[in-house]
Amino acid sequence: MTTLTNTRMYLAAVLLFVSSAMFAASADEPNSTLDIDAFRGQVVVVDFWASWCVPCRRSFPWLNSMHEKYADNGLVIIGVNVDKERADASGFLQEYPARFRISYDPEGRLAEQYGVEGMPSSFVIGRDGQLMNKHLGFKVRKQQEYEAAIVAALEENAG
Amino acid sequence: MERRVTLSLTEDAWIGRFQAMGSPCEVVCESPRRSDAAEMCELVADEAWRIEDKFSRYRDDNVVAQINRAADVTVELDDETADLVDFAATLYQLSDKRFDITSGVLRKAWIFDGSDRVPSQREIDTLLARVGWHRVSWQRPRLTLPTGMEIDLGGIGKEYAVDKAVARIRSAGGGPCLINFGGDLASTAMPCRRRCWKVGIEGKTPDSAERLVDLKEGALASSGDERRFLQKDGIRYSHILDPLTGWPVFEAPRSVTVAAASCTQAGMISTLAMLKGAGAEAFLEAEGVRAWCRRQARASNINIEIT
Amino acid sequence: MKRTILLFAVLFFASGCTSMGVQPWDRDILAKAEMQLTTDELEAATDDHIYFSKEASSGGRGFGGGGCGCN
Amino acid sequence: MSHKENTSISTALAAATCSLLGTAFPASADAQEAGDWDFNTSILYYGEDNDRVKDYSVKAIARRMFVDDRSLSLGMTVDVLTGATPNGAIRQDVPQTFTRPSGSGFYTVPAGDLPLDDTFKDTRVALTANWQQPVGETSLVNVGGSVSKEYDYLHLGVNAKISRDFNQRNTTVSAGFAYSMDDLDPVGGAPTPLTPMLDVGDTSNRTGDQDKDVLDLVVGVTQVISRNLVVQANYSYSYSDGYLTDPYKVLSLVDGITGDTLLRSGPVPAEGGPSHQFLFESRPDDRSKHSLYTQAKYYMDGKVLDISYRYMTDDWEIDSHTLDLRYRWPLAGDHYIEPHVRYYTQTEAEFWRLSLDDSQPLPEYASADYRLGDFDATTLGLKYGWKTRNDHDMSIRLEWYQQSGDVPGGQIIGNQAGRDNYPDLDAIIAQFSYRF
Repeated sequence: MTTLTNTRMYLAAVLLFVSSAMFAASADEPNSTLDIDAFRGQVVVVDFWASWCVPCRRSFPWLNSMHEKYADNGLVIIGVNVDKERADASGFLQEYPARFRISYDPEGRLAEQYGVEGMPSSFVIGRDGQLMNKHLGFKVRKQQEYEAAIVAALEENAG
Repeated sequence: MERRVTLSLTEDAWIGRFQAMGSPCEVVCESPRRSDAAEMCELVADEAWRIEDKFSRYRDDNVVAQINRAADVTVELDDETADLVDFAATLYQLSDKRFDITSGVLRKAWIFDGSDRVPSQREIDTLLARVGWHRVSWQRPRLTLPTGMEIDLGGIGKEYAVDKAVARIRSAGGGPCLINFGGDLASTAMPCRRRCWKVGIEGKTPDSAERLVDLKEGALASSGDERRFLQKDGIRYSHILDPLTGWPVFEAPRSVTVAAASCTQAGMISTLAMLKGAGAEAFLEAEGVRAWCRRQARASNINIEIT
Repeated sequence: MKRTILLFAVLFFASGCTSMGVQPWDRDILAKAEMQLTTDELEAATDDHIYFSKEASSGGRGFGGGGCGCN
Repeated sequence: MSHKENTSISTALAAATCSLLGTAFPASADAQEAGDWDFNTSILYYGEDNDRVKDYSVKAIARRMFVDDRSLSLGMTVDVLTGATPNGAIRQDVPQTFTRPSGSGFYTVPAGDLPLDDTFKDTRVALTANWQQPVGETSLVNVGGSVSKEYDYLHLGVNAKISRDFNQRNTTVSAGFAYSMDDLDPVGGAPTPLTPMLDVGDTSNRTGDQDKDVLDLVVGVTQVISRNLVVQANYSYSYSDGYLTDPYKVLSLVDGITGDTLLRSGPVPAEGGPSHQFLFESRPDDRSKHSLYTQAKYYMDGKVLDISYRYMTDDWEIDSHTLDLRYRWPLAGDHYIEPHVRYYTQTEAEFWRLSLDDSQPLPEYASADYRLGDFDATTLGLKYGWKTRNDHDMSIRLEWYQQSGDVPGGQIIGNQAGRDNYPDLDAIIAQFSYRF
């Protein structure tokens, strides 16, 4: 009988440990690093990037040009960085500056929430806050395709 | 004045508060992690206190005190101080000699406490003899101040501190923060948890009404201070002094608020506008900068949208 | 004996090692140059050639994979 | 008040502020990294002891990235080989003389020495090309070719490989093949297997040039286990067909009792000829090999452990195990040190013979080549790498490779017992590489 109670005791200890860790992590932090509702009425492109992701170097100049081209008619671009170390992100930004907004998601909570399946991943969110388009990776030859998705979202019931 | 940063959590941002350069300072930090926010606020406060210690004219152990004590003796300046003096020299030219860091001594004659004690011309003339950047010998990095003269970097200090704090946050890879030193403020990056920063500027005096600012990126600085003035024979003497005449600038606006890429730039344009006196609005318009001039006593609630 | 193995298995999974692999955003280490399965192509080719000409077996390496997984 | 000079104030002010704050608006760099070449170059010295084979080699791989991760790699290798290599005959207590492979000269080996053929000079030039291109979102295709030329050997090869990612790129399955056609033009012509080494000028047992082709099929899977652990397992099958024999290797024909190599019958002619009886080796004309290669890379805050194990077996009855360990240890300032240990062991080919017993019927196949024998090998190495001022990679590698084999008990005959029959090997590998 004693081994059975031992096992149960072990299991209880583990569960306690796991749950306490989760509780401590989220106690004193606002829920997420990005608040889409703040941009209701605008089209938001949420682009998940990291310093170690090679195609991200290609996507940043393009995202900058999209920001310049469409910021005035309501496009907001937010580059969500998933680097574990903040310094890696700022190193990348020195070399590939972003004129759009940069947010930080070191634990990947937001990435998980959006269901990121590969790096980089871009999500186009319409003025009504609904997801309208997403693309995985970044191919230079597909830039027109990505831009078309943004334009479609901008023109959607632009009123 | 005990130097401590208090950190508190509003519904979607951390706010760090501390005192520096005689003003209430605030850092609005979007980062979700308390540790990150604390680190950012420490960085900003550290920079503000560093610049205050180094350039405040109220201390007797910093480089400004050393310069002001060294009558007719050449002082070799460190790079940062030399940069600031170079900057002041450029402004001296740009403002037709009206922005003059040696004009601080005029304070001895003018005490703007709302009374009617206007100094006599003779008092002003004796002080004017000790004012004038052209009297100073400046070959970087060597500065020689004639006896009796003083320099005061107060006019640049606070806005410069805001910009240096922004630079430290960016190089530390900090996220979007809004740094506000008593109404002079700048954003380190466009916010991601809100459309733009919504910040009230307390203005220079406790009782002036709140001004609501929507700031996405860049900086905002104001100069002018409704409370500090003199009133005699129906004439209101503003606290902005013209270093060439020693008298207050005629018909200077009560305050000028300017938006620009950096806080230093915004601050200097607002100061130059104040020095234009009646011509402030025309100057601001000619410069094509986003600015707000206020001349009536009662502050109106202006919603300044800066994209 | 079987019970302790079961215990370890439960502990192993309870400790969060759910499915093998990482989330796409957790590939920072795997993307490092020194973590590629063949860090130096030239050195690998050199070794393969030396050992091919001195021993009766050869190669075997052959394929990439892992890495930053970006495309 | 709004005359021209005014508007220049804020621009002049902006410039002055920038110089004060040292901030200029960061120009956006064009991140297209396509269009530039990366080079991986190295010079290598491989040297075996007591004047056996030396190899001085220059290698370079140039890679050009194209848009969207397509890339072209061009490789070039030049090897200059000198020195002597065991010719397969066993040591004798008397000097031995051999006809040179070209059939136009001879060389003599002192008594007691391991017979080495010192006519082994060669310059090898190899060129490779490889095109890599992503296909769809999750696949990658590699297509390549290789050509290499030695004075007696021409190799032409093509290869292709496709790899596809699954389960959010945590699993990569790859499959590929390589096919090569080689022409062998042995100096003096390929000798008919198991015929005797003839006198200088006698080419009666020489045939024309030969060829062989090799097909390699490889399938593999790479699996990411955790954030700092990735493993790989490859199965490869290799089928070679054609002339697999080494035209320059012989076996000593020995007396069944004494184990000593039989003297030649008749006097040595003026132009020279073999002092004893040696027969050219003979290998099967095909060989199929299976090998399983597994590798794991584990990252421990900065340090990287790289372990690989390979098992190989073939229908020549050779089984081999290879264990390779590297431990990369980063030092300050982008320097690193990487100790390397490799252990290899193989069993001898089923037709490996130390020598041929004259009293027994000749086997169908026989070879005394030490590379097909039963031996263990160890490599101990150390690599030191650093980054140059302009961020290029340099490294120096020094390794010691050592083989020691033994002859299967049953094959020792008579006087052979007292001798050191297996040609051990000690070699130094020194390589300097520069990547820019």
